[in-house]
Formats: sequence, C-alpha cells, structure tokens
Amino acid sequence: MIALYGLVLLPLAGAAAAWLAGRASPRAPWSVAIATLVLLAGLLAYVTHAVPAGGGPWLAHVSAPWIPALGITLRCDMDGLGLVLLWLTVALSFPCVLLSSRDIADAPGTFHALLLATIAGVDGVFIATDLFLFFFFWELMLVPLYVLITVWGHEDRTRAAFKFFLFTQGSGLLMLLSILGLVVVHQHQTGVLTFDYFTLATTHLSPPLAMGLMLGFFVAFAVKLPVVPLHVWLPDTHTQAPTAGSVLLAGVLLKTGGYGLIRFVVLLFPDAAVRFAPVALALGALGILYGAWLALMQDDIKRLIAYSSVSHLGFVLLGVFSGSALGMAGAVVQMVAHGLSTGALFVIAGALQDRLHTRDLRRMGGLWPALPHLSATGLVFAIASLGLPGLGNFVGEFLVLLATWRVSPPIAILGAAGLVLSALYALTMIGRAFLGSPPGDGWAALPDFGARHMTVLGAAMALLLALGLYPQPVLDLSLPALPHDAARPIASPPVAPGGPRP
Amino acid sequence: MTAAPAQALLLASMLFALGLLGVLVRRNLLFMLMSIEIMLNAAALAFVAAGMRWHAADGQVMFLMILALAAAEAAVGLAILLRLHAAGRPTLDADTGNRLKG
Amino acid sequence: MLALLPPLAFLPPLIVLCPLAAATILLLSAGRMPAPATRVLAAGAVGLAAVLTLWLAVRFLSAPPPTHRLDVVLWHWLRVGGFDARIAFTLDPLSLVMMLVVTGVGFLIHLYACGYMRGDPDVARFFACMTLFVAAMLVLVLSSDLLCLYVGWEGVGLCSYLLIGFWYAEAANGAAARKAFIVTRIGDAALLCGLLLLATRAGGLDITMLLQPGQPGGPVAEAAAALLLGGALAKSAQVPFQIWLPDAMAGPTPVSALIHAATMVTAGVYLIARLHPLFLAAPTIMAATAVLGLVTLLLAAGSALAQTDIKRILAFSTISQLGYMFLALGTGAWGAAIFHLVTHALFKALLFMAAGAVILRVHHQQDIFHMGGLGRAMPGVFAAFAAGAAALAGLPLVTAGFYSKEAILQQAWHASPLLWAGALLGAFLTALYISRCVFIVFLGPVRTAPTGRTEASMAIPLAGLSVLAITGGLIEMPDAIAPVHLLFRLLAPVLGPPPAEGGAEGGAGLLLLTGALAPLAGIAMAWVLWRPRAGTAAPAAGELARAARAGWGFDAAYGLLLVRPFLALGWLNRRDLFDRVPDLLAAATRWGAAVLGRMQDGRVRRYAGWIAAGTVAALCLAVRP
Amino acid sequence: MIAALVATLPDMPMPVLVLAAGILVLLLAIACRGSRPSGAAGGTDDRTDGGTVAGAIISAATIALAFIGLWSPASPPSGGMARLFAADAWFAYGTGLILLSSGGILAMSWRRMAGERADEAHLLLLLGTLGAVVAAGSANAVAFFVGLETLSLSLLGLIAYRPRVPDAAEAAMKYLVLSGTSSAILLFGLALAYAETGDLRFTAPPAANPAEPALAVAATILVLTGLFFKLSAAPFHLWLADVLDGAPTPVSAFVAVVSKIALFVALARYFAMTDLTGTSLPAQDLAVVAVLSMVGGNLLAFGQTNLKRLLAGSSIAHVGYLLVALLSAGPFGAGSAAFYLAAYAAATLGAFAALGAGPDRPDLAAWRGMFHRRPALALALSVMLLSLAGIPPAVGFFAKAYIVAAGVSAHRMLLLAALIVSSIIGLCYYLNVARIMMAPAPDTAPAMAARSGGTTVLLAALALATLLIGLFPGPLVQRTTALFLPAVPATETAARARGPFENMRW
Repeated sequence: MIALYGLVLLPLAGAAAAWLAGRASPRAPWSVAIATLVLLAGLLAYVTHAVPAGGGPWLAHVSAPWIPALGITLRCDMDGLGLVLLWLTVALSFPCVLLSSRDIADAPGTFHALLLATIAGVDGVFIATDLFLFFFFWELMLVPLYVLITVWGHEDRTRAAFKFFLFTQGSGLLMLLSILGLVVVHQHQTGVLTFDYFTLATTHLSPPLAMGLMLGFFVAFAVKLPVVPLHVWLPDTHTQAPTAGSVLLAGVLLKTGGYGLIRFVVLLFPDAAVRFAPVALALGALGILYGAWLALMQDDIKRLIAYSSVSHLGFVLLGVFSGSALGMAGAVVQMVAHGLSTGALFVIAGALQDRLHTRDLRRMGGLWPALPHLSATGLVFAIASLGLPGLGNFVGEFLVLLATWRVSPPIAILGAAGLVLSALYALTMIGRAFLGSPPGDGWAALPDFGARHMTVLGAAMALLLALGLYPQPVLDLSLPALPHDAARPIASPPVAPGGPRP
Repeated sequence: MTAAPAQALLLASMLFALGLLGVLVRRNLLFMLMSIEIMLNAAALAFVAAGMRWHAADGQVMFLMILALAAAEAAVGLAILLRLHAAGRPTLDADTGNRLKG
Repeated sequence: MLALLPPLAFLPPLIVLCPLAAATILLLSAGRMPAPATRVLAAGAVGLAAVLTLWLAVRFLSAPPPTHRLDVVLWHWLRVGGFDARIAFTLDPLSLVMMLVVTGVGFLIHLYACGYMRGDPDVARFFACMTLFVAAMLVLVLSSDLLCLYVGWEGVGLCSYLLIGFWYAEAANGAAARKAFIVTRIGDAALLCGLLLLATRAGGLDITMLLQPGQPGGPVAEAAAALLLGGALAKSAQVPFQIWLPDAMAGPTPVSALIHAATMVTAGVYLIARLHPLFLAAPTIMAATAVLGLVTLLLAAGSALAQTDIKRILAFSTISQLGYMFLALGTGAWGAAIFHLVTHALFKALLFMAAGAVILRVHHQQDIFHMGGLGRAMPGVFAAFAAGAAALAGLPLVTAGFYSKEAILQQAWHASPLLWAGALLGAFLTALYISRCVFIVFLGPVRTAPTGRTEASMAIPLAGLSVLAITGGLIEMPDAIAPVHLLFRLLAPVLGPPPAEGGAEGGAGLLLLTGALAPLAGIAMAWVLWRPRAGTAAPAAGELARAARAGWGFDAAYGLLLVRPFLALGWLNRRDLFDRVPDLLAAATRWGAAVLGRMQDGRVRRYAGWIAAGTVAALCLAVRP
Repeated sequence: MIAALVATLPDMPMPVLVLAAGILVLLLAIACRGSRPSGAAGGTDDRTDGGTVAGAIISAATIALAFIGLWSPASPPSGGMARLFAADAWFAYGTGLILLSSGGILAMSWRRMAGERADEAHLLLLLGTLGAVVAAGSANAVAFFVGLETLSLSLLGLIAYRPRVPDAAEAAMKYLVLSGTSSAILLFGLALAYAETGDLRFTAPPAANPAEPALAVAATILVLTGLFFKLSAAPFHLWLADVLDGAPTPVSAFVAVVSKIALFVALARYFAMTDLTGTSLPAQDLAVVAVLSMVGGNLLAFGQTNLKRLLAGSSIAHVGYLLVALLSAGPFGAGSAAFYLAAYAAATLGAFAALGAGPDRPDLAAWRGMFHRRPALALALSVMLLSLAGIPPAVGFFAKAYIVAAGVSAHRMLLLAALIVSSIIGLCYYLNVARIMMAPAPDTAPAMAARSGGTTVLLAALALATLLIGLFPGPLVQRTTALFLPAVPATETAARARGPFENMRW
C-alpha cells in the first residue's frame, strides 16, 4: 500500500510547508501543523480502513528499491503493533501542537517544521522493515528533536540535548554493528546480500553469535526505552526540553524503544531473547523500583515525571521479556497508556512552568484554589500514572505482572512493589504542587486552563478510560506479527507461554 | 674503488640518521633545512647504492630526481625564511615566536 | 444482549450507575452547579440506589433464583493469551446484604452530610467523591470477577484519599490522606500478587471458578491466602497496617462515618468472607487471621481508652471492632463476621454522625476533655450517641452489638478458649472506653458552651440509625434466647450452613452470660473512674497511657525502621549515581583533548620529534617478532 | 629525442596531459601580462583583476577539460608509460574527485585569494592538482615521488601566498620542515625497498627477504611513515592543525581534501595486491595508526575553539575511518573506501567553503547565532558537519555505515570499537558547532567575508549533493563497487573461507 510512504512523506511535506509559512506570518505555521496532523490522521484512518479483512497479521506492505547494490530497499510493512503505535503518535501529536506550541514566539516556522520532521521519523521507525531503512529513520528522528531541545529548551538545555543525542546515537551505532553483523552472516550463509527483515529472520545463528547480535539491538533500544542504568539521559532531556518536546519524547520517542525490543530483539532473536530474559527481567524490575525511588526524591516536577517514566517503562521491559503473548499485549497497552498519561502530565508541568516560571516543587503548593482546572487534571493524570484500575495504565501493568508471574514470581512481586512507590511519588507530587497552603502570601491571579486545554486533556482522559475499561481492540491488535510466515495465525505467541523457565 | 652496496646503504643510513638528528636538535631554521638536505642526499645515496646492487639505471634516475627536489626545496625554503622575516619574525629560532599552536 | 436478560438483571448495574452518574455530573460541572442542586443530586442518587436496592432485595428474597445467585455479565474486559477477565456482577445474598448496608447507610450519611457540609464552598467536590465512593463500593461488593473487584477495591481507596484530604489547605490533612492511600496500597499490592498467583493457577479470576469445591491445600494455597489476607488487613486497618485509620479522621465527619467506619474498612472482611474456601484450604493463615484480629482488637481498644480526641476514640474503636470481625473470620465464623459487619456499620456510623453533630455545635472542638455536660444542651444527640455507644459496648439484649458480638464470642470459644478470653477482655475494654467517652462528653460540668442547633437533615439519620442500632440485632439471635436465624440462613448459600451451636446443654448459656456481663463490668468500671466530678477530668498521664495514646508506637517504629532509611538513602542518591558516569566520561574526554592539544605546542622540532618517535616505535613494533 | 618524447604522450593519462597543457598556457598568459609595462600601482587594479579573471578562466577550463578527459577512450598506458602510470578505474575515480575538488577550490578563490592577486595562485593550484593526479595515478616510485613533490612544493607556495601574514609564513615554514623530513623518510624507505627488490614499481611493499628481514621491514615502515605524514594520520598529524590554521581558507581546503585524496588513492594502490586482512606487518601498522587517528583526531577536535583547527582534527579522524575501510578487505572494503572518500571530500570542502564565506576569523565564537544572522550559510555548514558526523540524511551517514559494514564483514572488531567510541566523541564537537550557531546572536556582528558568487554556488551545490547522495546513495554505490569488481572475488573468497566471526582479529 503506497499510502505507507505517505505516513512519512506527509509530515515531511508539512514540515517544509510550516517552515515556509513561518516566513509569512508567525501564526501560520501552527495552522499548517494542525492541518498536517489532521491530514495525517485522515491518512492513517484510510490505511486502517483499507486493511483487507483476514489478510494475515501483516496489514499493509510497500516496497521500492533504494540501494540495490547492497540489497537495501525502501520496504515498509505494518502490523497491528505498528498501527497501534502510529495511532498513538498521531494522537499525541495533537496535544503537542494544540497545547504547547501555539505560543512559541521564537521562529515558530522552524519549530513546527522540526516537530513534524520528528513525527515523520517516528512514523518511519514504526513501519520500516528494511533494517537499513529502519536505522536511517532511527537516527533521523533524533536530529530535529535535538535542535528542538537545544534552541527552545530550558536553562540547562545544551547539556541535556547533548546527552540525549550522544546516548541515543552512540547506542545506535552498536545497533548498526548488529544489523550489519546479521546481514554479513546471512550473506555468508546464503550468498544473498539483503537488509530485509523477513529474510534476515531466517538466518541461522549460533547461540553466542545470536546473543552478541541481540545485545547490540538491545542496548540501542534499552537506551531509548530507557532501561536502568542506561536511563541517565532521560531525566535531563525531559526536564530541559520544551513542553512539546517533552510530550513527544515521553509519549512517542520512548515507545520506539519498546517497539524495537519487540520487533527486533525478541522476534529476530527469539532463542537469544529467551536466554537473556532473566537479565532483562531483573533490569526491568530494577528500573521500576529505581525510577520510582528517584522520582520520589526530585524537587523538579518535570524531573519527577521523567523518573516516573523510567519506572513505568520498566514494565514494558518486563512484558516484552516475559515471553508470552500476555506480556507482549501488556507491554503495548502500557506503552500507549504511558504515552497518554505522561504526555498529559508533561503538558501540565509545562503549563505550570509557564505560569509560575519555576519547576521547583518547593516553590509550589496550594495551587488548587488558584488553578482548579489545572490542578484537577493534574490529579487525574497522576492517578492514572499510579495505575488506578479502570484506567489504561492498570491494564498494562496487570497484564505485564501476570505474564511475569508465570515466569518469575519474585520479579513480579518486585514489580508490584513498584506500584506502591508509584502511588507514593504521584501523590507526593500532587500534594506538594497543588495541596497544602501557598508559599508566602498566596498566589496572584493565574490563568487557569481554558476550554482548549480541557478539551484536549479530557480527550486524553477519555482515551485512558476507554483503554482501561475496554482495551480489547488494542489487545487484539497488539500482538506483533511474526517475521517468519505471514500466514501463521496471529494468536500463537512468539515464545511458548507457560510455566517457569529453568 | 668499489664498495659493496650494503656498505653504501649503511653509510646512507648513518647520513640519514644524522640528518634526522639535526632536524630534531637544531633550533636554527637554516640548519634544519640543511639537515633535511642531508637526509635527502642520504636517500639519494641509498638509491644509487641500490641501483648498483641491481645493476640498473633506475637508481641514478631517482638520484637525479632527488637532486632536483633538493634544489627546489632549498629555493622554496629560503624564500619562506625570507617571508618569515618579512612577516616580522625576529630570529631564525624555530622554537620561539610560534603563533600557531594548541 | 441485555434485553434478553430478565429485568432483575437490570437492577444491579442500574444501582451502580445511579451514584456513578451523579459523580460524573458533579465532576463535570466543575463546581458550577448551585449547592442545593448538588445536595439534591447526590443524596437523591444514593437514595434512589437505596430504594432500588430495597426493591431488588424484596424481589430477590421473595422469589430467589434456584442457585441463589444472579449473574450479570456486562462486557469482556481483557481477553488475551489465555487470560480472560470480565466486567461482571453477581447478585447473591452476601452481596445483597453488603449492598443494603452500602446504599442504606450510605443514603443516611449523604442526608446527614447535606446538613453537615452546609456552607462549604467545595461541596460539589465533596459529593462527587462521596457518590463515586458509593459506586466503587458497590462495584466491589457486586463483582463476580476478582479483577473487577479490584477496580472497586482501588476505587474506594482513591475516594478515601480524596475525602481524607478534602480540606487540602491544611498540609496535615494531605499527609494523612497520603498515608492512608499508601498504607492500603501496600496491602493492595499484596492483594494484586495474590490475584496474580490465583490467575496463574486457575487461568482466570472469576470467583465462581476460583471457589470450585476441592481446593487443594499446600504452600501455594497458603501463599495465596496470605497475600489476600495482606490486602484485607491493610484495607481494614488491622495490625500491622492499622496506623492509617486514626489519621484518616482528618476528613470531614460524614466521610469518617461512611468510609472509615461503615463500608470501606469492612471491605477486607467482605473479601475474606467471599473467598472463604480459599482460606479454608490454608489453616495456618486462618489461625494468623484470628490471632491478628485478636491482637488488633486488644491493642486498638487499649489505644481508644487513652485518646482525647473524640473522633480518634471512634477510629480506634473501629479498628478494634474490625478486629472482632477478623477474629470471627479466623475462626471460620463467616456469618458472624458479616453479622457484626452489618451491626457495626449501623452503630459506628451513628456514633460518628452523633460525634459530628457534637463537634459542629462546640465550634469544631474535638477534645473530649474540653467538652462535658453536653447531654443537657443536646439531648437528642445525646440519645443517639448513647444508643450507638450501647450497641458498641454490647449492652445485653437491647442492642444490635450484643447479638453480633455474642455470635463471635461463641465461635471463638469453639475455636479456642484463649481467643475467647481475649475477645471477652476486648468486650470489657470496649464498654470501658466508650462509657468513658459518654461520661466525659455528655455528663458533668459544661466546659465549652454549645451553640446553634442540629438541623433536621442531620437529626433524621441520627434517629433512624439509633433505631437500627438498637433493633438491628434481632435478625439473628442465639438459640439460648430465641431461635432467630434470619441472616445466617439468608447467607447460607454463600457462606455455608450456619455453625452448629453448642446446643442447650448449659455451656452455651454460661457463655452467653459471661459475654453479657463483660460490658456491664466495663460500664461499671467506667463509672467508677470517670463518673461526673467537678473539674477533675484530665487525660491519664502515665507511660502506658502515652504509649496507648500514640497507638503503641507503631508509627514511630515504622518511621524509624522503614521510612527514614528509605528517604535518607534516596536523599543521598537524589542526583542519581548512574548519572555520574557520563560526567566521568566527559571529564576523561576533556582530559584527553587537553593532552593532545598540549602536544601541538607550536614547535616544529617537537612535531618532527613525534614523527621520528612514531617511526621508531613502528620499527620496534615490527622488528619485535 | 623530443620527437620520441612526443610520441609517448598519447600514452599518458589524458587528465595529466590536459593539466600540463593548461599550466603551460597559464604560464604563458602570466608571462605575457607580466612582461607588459605596469603603470602606476594604483591604476593596475582593474587590469590585474582582468588578468586574474583570465587566469581563473584558463584554470577552470583546464580542470573541466581534464575532467572530461577522464572519459577519453584512450587505450590504457602501454610500454614504458605503463610502468609509470596505472590508468585504471580507481585512478579515474580518484582523479575525478581531485578535479572536482580542485574545481570547487577554484570557485572559492575565484578572483582573489584572501585579498591577494590570485593569478600565481591559480598556477600553483593547477600545479598542485597535477601533482595530485600524478601521485594518484602513479604505478612507479619515480612517478609517485615526482607527483608528491610537485604537490608539496606548490602547496608550500600556496600556504605562504599571503605576504606579511605571520601565520601564513609560519605555517609554510612548518610544512616545509616537516614535509621535507617526511619526504626524506619516504624516499629512504623507497630506496631500501628498491635495494631489496630491485623494482621501482609502486605496487606492493617488498616481501621480506629471508636473508635480510630487517631491510624489508624498515622499508615498509619508512614508506608508510612518509605516506601517513602526508595523510596526517596520527601520530604524524601534528602539522595539520597549524598548517590549516595559517593557510588561506581555500588552501586549507586543498590540503585537507585534494592532497589527502591523492595520497589515499596512492596508499590504496600501494596495498592493492597485499592481503591486509591478516596480522601482517603493514596491516598491524595501519591498524594502530587508524585507531590513533580516529581517537586522537576526534579528541583533538574536541578541544578546539578554532573552526579550522577543529576541521583539522576531524580530517585526521576521517583518515582513520578511511584506513578502517582499507583494512577491511572484503566485499565492501574497497567500495566503502571509495564512497567514503567522496563523502569526505564533499563535506570537508563544503565546510571550508562555508568557513570562507563566514566571519574573517575562524573562531567558533564568531559563528555564534549564525542561524539568525545568515541562516542559509549556517544551514550549509550544519549539513556539512552532519555529514562529517555521520548523521542522516547527509551522505556521511551512509558512508560511515558502509565502512562499518566493511569492518563487520572483515571482522575488524577492535577497529570498529575505536570507530564507534571516536564517532561519539566526534558527535560532541560537530554538534557543539551547530549548537553555537543556533544560540541567540550576539549584539555585535563579526566582520564577514565579502559575499562571493563562486562560494555560494559551490556551497549550494555541495549541500545539495550531500543531501541528495545521502538520500539516494544507490548510483554512487553502484559505481564505487564497480571500481573494484575484478579484485573482489579473490578477497571475498578469502573472507568466506574463514567464515564469519570465527577468528576475531584487529
């Protein structure tokens, strides 16, 4: 389906248009960006609609030659997992643009162009099935985001942007090594030089080699997800990024890590992934607890939310490596729910910073009477983030823990302990920011959220609620299609579920 | 008188080392240039010696080329020293007055 | 799909929907709705739910389905990878009783709150949370799937958090709310682990499926029961999780009455009663439940004896009474536990509401030693409080509390005389502390002059509950008095046949007599200690009293052993240890750059030297074989 | 005798002939103009300009013709000439790059060379180009030596071109001394090799003679040292920063681009017949130098605040990357080296062109806020730096990936580790430049170079090429792979015989 290319090209074209529009008038890029997003949503709806019924787990496919001499093609395929994450991307782009970027005064054209370019890169990551093309998008999406943070970020933006770029790029190089290693081994075996995901999945690898190649992929995705101890770029970056950047980072960019783990670690190297699973599960539990623990200690509200992301995405790692369809589905739901809740929290934190000119929780407090709407939405999303049943996050966490319990009850217990800590930091954040008494002699009049914010955040809330109470559509889509034979029914999990592993 | 090519090579090597040492220890630019000439001539000598070993004219051809190079290098080198002086460098000391570093 | 079900099946979802809809409307109105409309909406919705529940009860009891249960499947929630969870309700006698309590008491408390919260600017938020709580509690008691139950379970916790911290401007209230949520969340996590264990074992969390007869015993069953018990203990504020409930009194009094006395804190009891076959398969855990219940009962009663704040007295009393229920559960007396749950809901809600009425009249003074002689100024409230206190103390024959406590005592005797002795001591202490409260607050000299009057919307619930607290026990009587077994027989399809009593061979009569004498002794002793005397009332000041007043030091111990080390370590690591690694790398890079930069010092001889050195090094490397 | 000489001319590679002819024409032109009586000093400007333009046009035409000459259907060199020149596809590719780069440098210095009359500069430029082409095409130590020295001597003139500029004279002095030394070392090594083999053909390091192993080893090391110096590979790199700093910007570009292409082409030819996959002596030497160059060059650039010196460090590092490609014999090795050479040339040339169009001082501080002041220029420089850093969509991304592919397929794990570590260091300073350009502009604008049409066109063309080839590298990959088709099967089978990852080495 040629429309898959459109998912990448449309935002790029929008980016160019926004940049040009920025030269005409400062408000025009915003409108262009909105229009682009609406078109993108329409295109995605078309793609979703055009999927032939019963056509197997791979829903759409398109391919064109790119660098024939090296067997590199512009091959894109979309499965349910990709579709879910594409929708998440589009859904989160709207709050980015609607809520955060309208008031960008400094070079709005460039800002929106970069934002759309990032979205294009992310879209590409979610559909590319040529490994080189995937890597191309993987690296490509960093550049505009780097510029966004460097130019429009907060006080310590330079360092943060640097860290972000170096970590992701450096780990990306490891992934490049693994990709090329896989390609070379495949060529050695078959004499065919190709970067095609489906072909490479058939490569026979000796166990140590598979482990080595898998680790290259794992590190790249672990940095992005992030997995403790490779998370150190994230708090700085999320804290210093402009609001739209934080939302995009937390909501979408991190999901590329989870997507990669599923698509390229577990499915390309199933055996190695099984052998690596104990380590990954331990890292996941460590991430859940460590992120929550540090979140609790933060005074900077954005930093707190950032560490909470580390904690939440530990569940994704658990789910992916729990080795069952259950865990995989849980990881996907967790990714979507985390995108919505944390994205919204970043919107709120950004709004607070706009109003108070500080992110320091020690200088907040008692904001509820001054900003009732903002505070109420903050409370709602904090509660979502602490995993209240009935909201999306709980579904993800529960499924992940259930899948983990089957493999290793102690790890699942540690993960459940993370739920206590998440309540701790979420409620502490709410308490310190909104409750209590205001510092000094009360707050001067502050502008509360208006209808625009309430509508968009309300929509996010509704999505979370829907995800929490009726997640079945996402669950049905979320099982990733297997690389091996597209005809195999979707229900069979990539790794046999079942009792504890030795 | 004839000398074995090996001996000639040995001599060339010594000359070469001497020239290299000169470049390393002399601070006067003029002497450094001269040391380089010595090194070039050592190489030329080595070519001649090698040519003698194989009874081929190639070595002598190379010798002529090196001679030309040495002459050109000397000419350009002296011109550059003049340029240095014209640009305001007071001495021929290679170690002082350097502006380009770091 | 719904249309094919018999109309009775409409009612449970509808009953849940009433308060839920009210909560949604109130939340979305964002405080723009006028206060009277808010009150009418909230109380009306819960009242409607109560009426519907009554109607449902009548229809259910008059023509019970053959299986004594009615299943309503709303939708499939999660169906993935061999796991299936549904949003589904089951109406059976147990959930019906719980619904009656929740909606009935809930309605009366809402009515009371209309008066109590008059003039509060945030009344919409208050009622939104209250109605939401009722909805969540109904989900909790109705769910036929443990995961669905967990939604209600956490939902009531959230509402509890929101309502304890209702007056958020006071930092202490927020802290108390947080503490309540976190401590119960620890139990929730344990419960969740229990669910994971059960789901892994059974492939689903449908209660009927989980409770199929022939539960295997063994360590897995013990572990599952232990985890479930952990959740129940935390929710019901039992040792070692009891620390949150006294602090939770920071919320408005109707909240204390509804959530922290009548309904939410009894969720643990309900859970264990509902899942009792799992506990029967785990005798160790049963024993632990009984012991923990007894310990809680005594410790909390002791604490209640030393408190000075009227609401804290009632809070410790609640903990103590819940201990009775856990004791009953631990001895397998499911019906007795539920019976006490019901009567306790009646009289404790009454006590809280009466205390609230007092507090309103004495300018939000809560220290009983600043009250006194209020019986003359507010006889109606006095009567209500006295009725509640009598029921709590278990005044023989004329109060509901007597019958339910008797049922528990009987079972305890059968299980172990030691448990029985402890429970008897508890009964004595209960009478002692509540009498102390009554004597000091309502008798003796006036210390704070009351003003105003208790308005009708508060008086009516007080009156209604007073009647219920006195007569509520008549549905279930010991054989020695009268063979009335309405409740046990009703619950029999769920909880099994009522336990056989000791028969009429005199032992039972003696037990009954002893049980009846203990509260009387307590009241008598209280009269000796705290009977009205002019100006001598002051809190006891001994070491023991201080320890009891501080809840036996649990708070301090947890703070010292868990919270402080956790926070201190976190504070040390607040900058994130791992974050130093990139800094080190950056420093190393800078150092390398500086060294290399220093190599280029501009001296051409040095450069030539490096060339020579490189050549020589290469030669050496090459020649070395 | 002259007739005999002329008779051999058609055997010469066409670009060499065209360049030589062009130089003669330019010499004549300059001589004609120089013999005319010059008027008052003030009145000569116009005429000088006119003459310079004429010189530039001659130079441009020469380079263009030489480029076209690459496609001449001349028969491959035969007879004596075949012993001097190897006019193969690799030569054609390298020469094409050299000529394109020289053309670009000519565009940068179209009318003036840093404020000076530029006709002799054009002459030197052509001479240098000739030297580079000869060196790149040489199959014989004599030809190589002549080409190399032509290149070096004309570079000396170009570096010192600006009179009364102390930095220029100092840079020339340093280049003179060091280049002389290294030339001597190289020559001595060639002499030793000749003594060992009796063959002046510039194709392979001499095989060790069992009788005199040290001689062959010394020959190889010395030749390599000479080549490494000209390539500015670490630890023979120290001159580069100073020379680039002191020379006029177009000349810096010439040193960093043209002379390196020529030397790398020659180096690759030198090792064409050698199996570099093993742990042979030259392979080990190359590997050590590659690691030192990658890490050292990037570290050096990391600490710089002067853009030219920063580019010097970057250039050193890129030589290291190229050496990795050279060492990774196999299906990708040669192709990736050729591709990388093009990517490197385009990006470095573009970066220097941007420097030439930017502030007078190459200080990083002068570029602060350039995105706000001259967005197009800043964007162009950013694209070049992105390409050098290996970030998509610039061509450097694919080029680096290609090299990594070569390294992986040749199992050069240690080299790849160094490549990755140094690339990450490299990202820091490339990004730092981009960041500084994105920072808010200071109030006082630095003095900028006059806008020059040639530079603008060059920058636009290079930026476009960098992005376009980055997005669609297919055709160029096809071409670079085709360069070595005959050589591939041998090495490929060699690599395959060992099987992947069974014996990990350098």
